[in-house]
Amino acid sequence: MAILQIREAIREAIREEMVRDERVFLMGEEVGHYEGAYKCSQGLLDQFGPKRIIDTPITETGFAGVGIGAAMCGLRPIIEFMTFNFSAVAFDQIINNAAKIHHMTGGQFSCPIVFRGPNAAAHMLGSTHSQAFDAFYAHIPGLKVVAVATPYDAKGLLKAAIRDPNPVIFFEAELMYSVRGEVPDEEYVLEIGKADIKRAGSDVTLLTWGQAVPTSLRAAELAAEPSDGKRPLSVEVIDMLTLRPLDYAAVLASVRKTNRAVVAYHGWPHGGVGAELSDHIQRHAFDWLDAPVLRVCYEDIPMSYAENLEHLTIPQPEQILAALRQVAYV
Amino acid sequence: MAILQIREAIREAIREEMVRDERVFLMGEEVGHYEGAYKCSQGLLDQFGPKRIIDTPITETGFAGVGIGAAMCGLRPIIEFMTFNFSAVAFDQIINNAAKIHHMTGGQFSCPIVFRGPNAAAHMLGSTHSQAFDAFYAHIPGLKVVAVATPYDAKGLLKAAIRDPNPVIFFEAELMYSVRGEVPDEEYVLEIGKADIKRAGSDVTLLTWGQAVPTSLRAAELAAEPSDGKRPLSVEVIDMLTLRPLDYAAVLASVRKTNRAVVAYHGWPHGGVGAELSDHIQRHAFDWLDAPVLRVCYEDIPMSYAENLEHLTIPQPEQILAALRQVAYV
Amino acid sequence: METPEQDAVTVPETLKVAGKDETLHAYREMLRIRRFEETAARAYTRGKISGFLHLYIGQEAIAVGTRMAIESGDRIVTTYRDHGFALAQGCEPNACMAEMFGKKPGLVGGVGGSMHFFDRARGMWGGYAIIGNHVPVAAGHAFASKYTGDGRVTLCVLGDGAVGIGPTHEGMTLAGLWDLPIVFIVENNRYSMGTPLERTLPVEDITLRAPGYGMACDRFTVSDPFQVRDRIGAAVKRAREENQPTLIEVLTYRFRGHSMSDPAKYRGKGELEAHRARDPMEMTGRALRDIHGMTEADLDALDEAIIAEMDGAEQFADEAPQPDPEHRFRNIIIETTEENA
Amino acid sequence: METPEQDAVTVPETLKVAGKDETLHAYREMLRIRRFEETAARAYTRGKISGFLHLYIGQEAIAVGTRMAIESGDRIVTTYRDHGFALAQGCEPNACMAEMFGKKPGLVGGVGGSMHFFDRARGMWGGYAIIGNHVPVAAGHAFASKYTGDGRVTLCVLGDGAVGIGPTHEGMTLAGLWDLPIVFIVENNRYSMGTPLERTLPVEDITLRAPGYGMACDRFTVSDPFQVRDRIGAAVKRAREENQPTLIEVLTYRFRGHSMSDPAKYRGKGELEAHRARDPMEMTGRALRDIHGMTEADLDALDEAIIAEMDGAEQFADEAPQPDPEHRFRNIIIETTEENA
Ligand SMILES: Cc1ncc(C[n+]2csc(CCOP(=O)(O)OP(=O)(O)O)c2C)c(N)n1
Ligand SMILES: Cc1ncc(C[n+]2csc(CCOP(=O)(O)OP(=O)(O)O)c2C)c(N)n1
Ligand SMILES: [Mg+2]
Ligand SMILES: [Mg+2]
Repeated sequence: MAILQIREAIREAIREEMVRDERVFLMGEEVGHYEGAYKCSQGLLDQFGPKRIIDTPITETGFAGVGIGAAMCGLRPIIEFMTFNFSAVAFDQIINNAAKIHHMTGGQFSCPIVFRGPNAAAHMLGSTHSQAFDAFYAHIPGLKVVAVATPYDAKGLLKAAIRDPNPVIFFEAELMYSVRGEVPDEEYVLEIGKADIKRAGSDVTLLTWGQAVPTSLRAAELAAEPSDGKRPLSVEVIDMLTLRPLDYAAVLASVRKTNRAVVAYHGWPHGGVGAELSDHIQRHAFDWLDAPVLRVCYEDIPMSYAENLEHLTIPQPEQILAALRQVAYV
Repeated sequence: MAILQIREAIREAIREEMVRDERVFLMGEEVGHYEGAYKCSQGLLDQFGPKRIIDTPITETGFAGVGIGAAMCGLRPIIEFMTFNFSAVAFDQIINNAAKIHHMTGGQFSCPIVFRGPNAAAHMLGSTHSQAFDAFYAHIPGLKVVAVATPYDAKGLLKAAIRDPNPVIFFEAELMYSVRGEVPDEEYVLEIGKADIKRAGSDVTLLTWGQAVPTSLRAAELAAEPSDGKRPLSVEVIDMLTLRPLDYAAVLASVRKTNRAVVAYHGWPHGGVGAELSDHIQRHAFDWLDAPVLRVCYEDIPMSYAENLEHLTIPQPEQILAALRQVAYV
Repeated sequence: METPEQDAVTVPETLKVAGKDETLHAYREMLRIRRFEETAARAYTRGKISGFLHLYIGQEAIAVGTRMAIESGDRIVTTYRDHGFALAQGCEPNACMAEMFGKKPGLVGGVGGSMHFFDRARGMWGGYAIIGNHVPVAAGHAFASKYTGDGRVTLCVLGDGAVGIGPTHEGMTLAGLWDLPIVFIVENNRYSMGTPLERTLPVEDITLRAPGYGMACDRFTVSDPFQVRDRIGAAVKRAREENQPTLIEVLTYRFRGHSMSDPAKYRGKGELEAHRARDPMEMTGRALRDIHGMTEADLDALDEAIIAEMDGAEQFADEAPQPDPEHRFRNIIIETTEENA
Repeated sequence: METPEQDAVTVPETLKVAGKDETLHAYREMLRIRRFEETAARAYTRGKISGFLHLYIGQEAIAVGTRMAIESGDRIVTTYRDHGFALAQGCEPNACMAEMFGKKPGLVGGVGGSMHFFDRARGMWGGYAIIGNHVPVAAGHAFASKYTGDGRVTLCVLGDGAVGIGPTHEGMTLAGLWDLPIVFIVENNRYSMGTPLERTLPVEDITLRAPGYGMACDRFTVSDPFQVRDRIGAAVKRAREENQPTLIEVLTYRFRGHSMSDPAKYRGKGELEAHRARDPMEMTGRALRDIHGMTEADLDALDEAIIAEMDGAEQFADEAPQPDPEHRFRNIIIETTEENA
């Protein structure tokens, strides 16, 4: 097992798939000569050349559309958004072309493409550069949506996304690119659509993804070994990993065991994946629930630049702990 | 009381506000000489001239941005999207400029603007022209989001939206422009943020908005006078009217009375306003609920053109009735 | 609105030099498009076709001339006003009509309707209904041709109303920057919906944009399908042989409203008549009579055969079954398998 | 990368003819921007400033020259690289520095940071960080001026990297179509992030796009603030007096990386030095010495005073309180009242 950073795991996934399949190429701003704004594509231009590692002008709609058009011809584009905040200017290409081409053409064309890049807040970038796009893309039929938080998941799921015959939105996180973790030396591919139990537990189910995964694991530790004398809680932390389609089976299996659930994530509260999960749980595990499902996410406000305000807006372990205890009546 | 069509109610709201306030203008594709794709602006060019009734080229990002820039200067733009499907190409202007200007400038600038037009499915327009944008815009802090289904609400809430100092997304419905209803002769303005009980009831709460309102009222009738001998149900139909901010107080008051809730609307199921409502109900009325909250909405698929497929994809009274009976265990 | 001078109403040179067979072929193709659409228009008024129906009548020479300028395998990417290119590319009228009727044997199974004609085998790559959003996609097809060296040329058709929107600009910017084998054909029919050019374009000449994209350009008023073939042919050659994109503005005119719901009250007086007087299809018919010695009777016989073909298409569509209910769940997400991965 | 010829390194004409007072004023303003940013850069490396920090060093003459070309009340709308225009417009260094420190007395209360400087009273209308999305907004300001007849001119500043994106195209299209009183200033500093022009623009000359927008244009390499004042002044006059927009490409160069995190390894050999050798600010300083008889000592004294001002700003920012926690809920939704309705 090698220890890799998430950025390295992503790079290896791209490299291996590009070696394996001539049809795969990487396109985006600064992915080539600059080697990626977050260095995810370091060395790839040298290895594969400018034909397959393509620097673009600042034209998200343009190069998203080019990727879609190339995918319709049978290529396997990986489109990097420097951050998903910039996908807002390409929204139409994703909702109206990528997500619909296969359906709209009666199955004559397909759109095997990956849109990837960092999502949600980083550190002190202000309101336009700190947004989570989960709610927008997970809402759209025709897409698959993935969010990763470990090098192992990043590599295995990105390889799956690149091989997937459908359009896949692949969320990374700017502040997590340096996170290290074990990655097998031999090749592996993970299955899109499967959640992963990151920590087993029996008292409360904690559903999470993306940047909130480490925060949730920290909260689970705090719950297990309280420093404040409160009753310890055994928390089952489930990393959803795929936001569309959601692994409802894994969710319900855990909740029917713990009878309690909290959803913790980076994103605004009104609707979105968090609401979808709690709605699904109350509908399909109604008789198992001993407490309402709670959510811990961003406050319902644009992100402020100031460090103290940003910190207060983003879910912290303490808030997740409080929610865990509330559903467990501790 | 005059009997107006919704398109006439909208026209009167615009006309009255333009007469009242020099700063108000209408801008969009075909709003002037063509008098609106759905004739909402009939006669307005003649009355107010090309300075205030402005035909634009097909540049949704351009004229949405122009509206935002004009609003920052103190004008009160009404921006018409021929349909909200076309707002996808202006998504960035709405999420990153309209919704954030006031916050991002520390309150130095505000953005009093209305984006209005038909939303969700019409009849056999295919997947790119039949989408509900509720979930996208209601998710975004900094916006207000309104959806109307009667001439009375359309006029009163559009006038409120035009006077509102914040950016307001105003959803109409293509198939409902000809719907007639009573509108007071004297001036009135309704309050954004208030739901309206369209039919009082005691057995089940039915939350709805937009095109699903008439469908829901029909379902409530069917539930009240069953033709199949099943037990009659007294359904309280609440038209949410504002999707952001939601009138949670009205929702909880009703649910705590009926102990049952169904949400019926035009839109995809994954997340969105429907999930937000059921999540909120289970969280704040957990001990009052006798059954899980159910949702009746679009199937989780792109809309097909074929009449039979479209009909099956859109919520019908029968499906809402079934949901009402399911939560009432009838 | 520019209305053509009367002396334009003589058979154009390009038609005079064309041979009889190709002239007859071109005339038949244009007439097929027109009769197909007239049939569709009637079906629409009878409620057999729904949604939006945008007719191509008056612009047929562009699709037919373009078809004569390209090779099979080349790609046509156009807008919702797509019947003309579909038929010119050889799509079956039965399948096209059935599509508009929302029936199972429709071109895309009845899920798309009039605005979304796709027929991959015949080089008909759509059929897009969000203004300008097919332009980057078409650039992507051309990118793929350069990437794979398949030698194909992509023809991206858009309206005069589409040149101001961002996606068009970005698609052309990338095509110019990356030297993609693509031809952009702006069908300037003087209106975007009810709005004449003067209210949508800062300058009348759309090809003034070409230098900013580092692209060659051409601009002409359609006289007949052979003129279109030759002018577009030059750009297709440039694309195929030099990987150079071209922006072509084709001045044309639609004889019907924007869509079936548009009475087109906005036209100038005598405008429609003036354009009808130089209808490229009529010109081609005249060449068959005046130059190639065909009789009215010959042309009537041809017309009747085509009308019969289109009536047949309507009957086929009318009698065809609707898609099965389960069909609405198909073609949304593809199951991953060993093969497609 | 084009690197300037050596003979450029003589005091430019426009500087020679400028008077001493205005030359001193311009020099001081440019130096204030540079020292402000050097102070900010140090604070960033010490972790006092966070997020993205894009320095304007090398481009100061554009902001200072533009300020001299406009009236108070005119509107500056620019990108995230906004310190130069903010200071040139007269924004307080204390408030600007505090903003970057994320402090309560910041220009926008600490919620925006370096990329979002807004100061309405001083004509600083932002401060936008999504490439190109301020262009339609700026066109909207100009639209409002025409609508209300307030006689104001809007100056929309964008980078060379922003000309390919759709919102820029749409904003310029509407400005050209509607004859809006606006001046588009493209600060062509040869790079968008790490990418040189050749890889982002189909053609080098950005003003080739102007004819397509029906706009006048101008293009020049910055030599000094007075040249900028005169060239932009002509466009401002055209906007104010004739409601005519202009597209101006200003060739400039940034001496620092794209942002603090960019080592700028991509520069050509000798490129930076060649540009430094004709630094418009240094040129202006030279004019003060060679033409207006100021001594090194005079300039050092001026520099020390400015450095002290900026150190003061840093200290002010450092000691300022953070925003109160509740502040994050403010300025999101305005309560409706009789007045604002
Ligand atoms: C982004 C977007 N905005 C608006 C529309 C509605 N719309 C459909 S066709 C059309 C007019 C297009 O005119 P033009 O490009 O000249 O093509 P033509 O119809 O003349 O062939 C409009 C406004 C749309 N489909 N997409
Ligand atoms: C839509 C969008 N895409 C990408 C970015 C990330 N980004 C910020 S600045 C920049 C480079 C801009 O270069 P240029 O326009 O030349 O301005 P300069 O930085 O040189 O002043 C990029 C790619 C963004 N902010 N917005
Ligand atoms: Mg047109
Ligand atoms: Mg630049």
